[in-house]
Amino acid sequence: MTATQFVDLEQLAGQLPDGAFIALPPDYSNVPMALTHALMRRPVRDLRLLCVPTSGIQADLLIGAGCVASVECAAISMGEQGPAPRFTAAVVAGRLKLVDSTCPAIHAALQAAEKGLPFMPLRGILGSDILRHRPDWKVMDNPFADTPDPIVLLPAIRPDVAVFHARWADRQGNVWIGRRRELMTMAHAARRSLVTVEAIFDGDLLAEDELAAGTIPGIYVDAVALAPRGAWPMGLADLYAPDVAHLAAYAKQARTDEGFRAYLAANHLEPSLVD
Amino acid sequence: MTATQFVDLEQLAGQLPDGAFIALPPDYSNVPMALTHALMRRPVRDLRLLCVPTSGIQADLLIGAGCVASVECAAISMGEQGPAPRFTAAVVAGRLKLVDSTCPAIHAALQAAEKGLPFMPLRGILGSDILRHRPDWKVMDNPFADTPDPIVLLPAIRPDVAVFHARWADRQGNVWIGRRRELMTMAHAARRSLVTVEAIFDGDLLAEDELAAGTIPGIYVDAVALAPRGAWPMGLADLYAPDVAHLAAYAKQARTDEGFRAYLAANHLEPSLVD
Amino acid sequence: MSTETWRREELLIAVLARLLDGVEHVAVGASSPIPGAAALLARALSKGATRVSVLGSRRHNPFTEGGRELFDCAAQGRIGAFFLGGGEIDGEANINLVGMGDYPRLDVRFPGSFGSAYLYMLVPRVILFREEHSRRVFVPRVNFISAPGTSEPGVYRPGGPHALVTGLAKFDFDRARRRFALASVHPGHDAAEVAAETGFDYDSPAAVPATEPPPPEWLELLRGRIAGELAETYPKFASAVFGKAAA
Amino acid sequence: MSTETWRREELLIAVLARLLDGVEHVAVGASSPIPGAAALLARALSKGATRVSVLGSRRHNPFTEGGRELFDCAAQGRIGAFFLGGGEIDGEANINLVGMGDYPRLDVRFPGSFGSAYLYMLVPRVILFREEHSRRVFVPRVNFISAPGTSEPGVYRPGGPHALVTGLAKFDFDRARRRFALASVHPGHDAAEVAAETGFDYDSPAAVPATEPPPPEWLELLRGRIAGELAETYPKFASAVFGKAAA
Repeated sequence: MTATQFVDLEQLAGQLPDGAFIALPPDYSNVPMALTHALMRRPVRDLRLLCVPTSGIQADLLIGAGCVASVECAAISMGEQGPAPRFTAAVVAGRLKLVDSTCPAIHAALQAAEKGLPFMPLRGILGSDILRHRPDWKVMDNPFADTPDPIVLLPAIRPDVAVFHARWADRQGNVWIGRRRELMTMAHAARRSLVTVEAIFDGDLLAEDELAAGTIPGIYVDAVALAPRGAWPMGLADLYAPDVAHLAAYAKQARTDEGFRAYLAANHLEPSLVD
Repeated sequence: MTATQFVDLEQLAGQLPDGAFIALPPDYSNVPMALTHALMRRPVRDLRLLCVPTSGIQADLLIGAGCVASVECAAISMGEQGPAPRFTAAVVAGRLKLVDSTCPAIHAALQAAEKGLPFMPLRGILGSDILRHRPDWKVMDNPFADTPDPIVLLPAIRPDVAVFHARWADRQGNVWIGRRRELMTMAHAARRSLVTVEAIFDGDLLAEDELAAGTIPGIYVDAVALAPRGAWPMGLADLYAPDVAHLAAYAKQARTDEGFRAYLAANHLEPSLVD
Repeated sequence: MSTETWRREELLIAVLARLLDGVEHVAVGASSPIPGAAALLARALSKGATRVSVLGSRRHNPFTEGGRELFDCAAQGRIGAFFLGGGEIDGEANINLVGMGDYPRLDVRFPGSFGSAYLYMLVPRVILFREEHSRRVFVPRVNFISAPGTSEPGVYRPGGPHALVTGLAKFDFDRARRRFALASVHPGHDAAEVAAETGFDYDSPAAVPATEPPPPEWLELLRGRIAGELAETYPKFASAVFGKAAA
Repeated sequence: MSTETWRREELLIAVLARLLDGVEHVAVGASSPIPGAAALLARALSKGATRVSVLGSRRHNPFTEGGRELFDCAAQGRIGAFFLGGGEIDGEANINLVGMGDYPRLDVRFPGSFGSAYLYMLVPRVILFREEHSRRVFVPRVNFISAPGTSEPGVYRPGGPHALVTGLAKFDFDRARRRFALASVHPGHDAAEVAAETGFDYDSPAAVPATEPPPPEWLELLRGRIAGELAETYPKFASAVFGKAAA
């Protein structure tokens, strides 16, 4: 709740403790790739990932680089480029503690945290093996129904940190995310939010409704770092498209451990020797 | 879900059936006063009002004009102008079926409807006489706690119709509301939404993130009517301020039934003889 | 390519588009180019009465409340149809998007369940689509139920499976009997081939009709307007099938 | 007006501002000009360490998630202090914003409970503020509990009443003992007058100190910068007390 800090990318990566429970945005929503790269170079360790509700190359890189202790997600995939290779390999090798969920359950559990609630009900899911393997989820009868009406209750998920990229932050720490509201929920639900931005906005993002409508207030933003093209090779909303050729090459190359190591080296993503 | 209709103000008022359960925005949020005036002239009857979560002159006028069967609200007040005179008089005279609530309960119950849930839990409220007089609310022990932890469960509120004013609609029925997100929740939760706008936006409000971030998609908007300065005497966001002198005069004049009748006559708000 | 001949993808798009007839709002997931094209075709044929939301698209995705809006919208009853696939699908229409093996120790891992466990139960007309038609996919019993095909009485379930479309055939699903019935076999294939490649039991009429090919005017629409609309979200697919680059 | 003398409103603003010392984020409801001014003064004195959200303000309200955000924000633990009033307040700090009489048949109707039933229980430091100090307001037992002053053990309640400020005096509240204690009496009044006008029992020290008046530098801030900030949200109040029109 203290004033938003403005730091550089490495300092921002340094604010994320090893072992943190960290919320990641989905591939269509402001993926903080430059920050991810900085975390890999650091390297961060034992992250517990929450994909909101899915992830792609961001989670795959962190898993492949050995930065991840566990993952909760509805899916990890590279979309049209195919499976996420390091995720798939880690699961099959039994190297990754994985908690399978489903998209609306992750959204709803974050909304529970946003509202300071211990739990949130959710329709659907009954009869799914996801539920069978989630001892932390409960089923109860809807107390407002006259006949038995089972409904799932999800405990709130409160991440330690939400990370995402955005087009602008202003000097008060307000961050403009446009229509990507899942980032708003993440920032509300998480204890802290670390954000990279394309540029500093010279003015007050909350001053007029046009921009305020898509702005996360600074009260939820702990630290901001500049990272131009900070979503690359993912895209950023109206600003730039995903680098499909790069993503396709990664999806292919990272199928083997050697290929993945070569990708890290070629992209300067190996742990730095100086820290 | 069929395409949004574009109609005139009287036709829009005509689409609201007598007896409808209707959600009204709070005084700080795009109050559809021109539509309210049209409803009074019609006149509409037996409305069941849901204030989201409070109301001012809009509810007071409808109550005074005899258009209202019941009200659920967290408060009805004219703010700095003092009590809402016709509301206060109707309650003391025992003429109004009133269901007292509290702001976050109305927001949460609408979110339950938005999510298609039968209920939503909410913290607080325990020990309040509001709860004691709400047989429709339940208290249960949080099933995720190890020790007894009572929590209130609110049944979803699904209004028949949400009504509000906005700056723009485009020709696809998308409606721009800026940062007034309670209108978004109302539109999602209600079966239908009837909207007045200052102007038609010549373009696609969803095309770019700047405006899309504050836009309710046309899938939730059933009908739109033009009503320039349609929030008067309330204000509209960045566009125009409330007419404080008018509101103060109303708050004073409407303390008596005669004063209220005179206000209706002076403002052409009496039921029309032709329909 | 003349409108007398059609590609396999165009046939599948036409089959799926027919299943959307009368739906007011259809949503399509990311990475689903054939369903996406079918939805856009259905919209064009409906003269705009059908609304289409393509997730992951900037131009055809109307949502402004973040990732949860699709799910909330479905629960509100505002989404009439949705497509789901599956790494495995069984004869009771259970689908598996998680993997093969003894969960959690899997031999093969799929991406994950996405929103299937929810949307399959809430969207009235869920169309199962999987191009690969093999005993590897269509199994007697899925290894992991991401989303169940049917539910016990008393379970809130306004939605569920409506049909299954594959590279070989189209099946209808009977929710009460919990069984698929072969509805048509695509041109160039026959019922015996379908039986040989399907690992679960299903009903089959004595004479199985051939799947109706796409009429010339549909092909014209597909290759023109729809291909252009599709290129924004599925550039790889649009360029491979229709030779269109994103606008 | 010199800074040697001060208006009654300025004294009250100063008393409330002192109660906000060290709070990181204070939220103020609409129609609360004196608490609003106190929050803005506390922010100015904190050199920006205190954040202020004034509901109903366009310039000082940071919320972008609609009416519910205040309540969600409080539940997240991000609001340190809030002000509440009451048509009636009793000795256990129960507040009544609904009316007088036998609910639902009321003789006097107040506007309603607003968010009190929630915020009183979730915001750590709730400051009760009511200018009118009379036995009509400060009653042995409220007619209707909009929000309870205290809760049973086991009830989730990170928040609650911290102090009560009136036109005559300041009280502290002891949550364990469920009782107010008179902390100071405003200049020009005395403890006997407070006792005569208060309908509930409270603790009182043998010698009751006088409320500290606002220091000259606070008055300067109030009459300059704060009055200007206030005029946007409370034009009537700002012009009556400070003679400022909205910018």
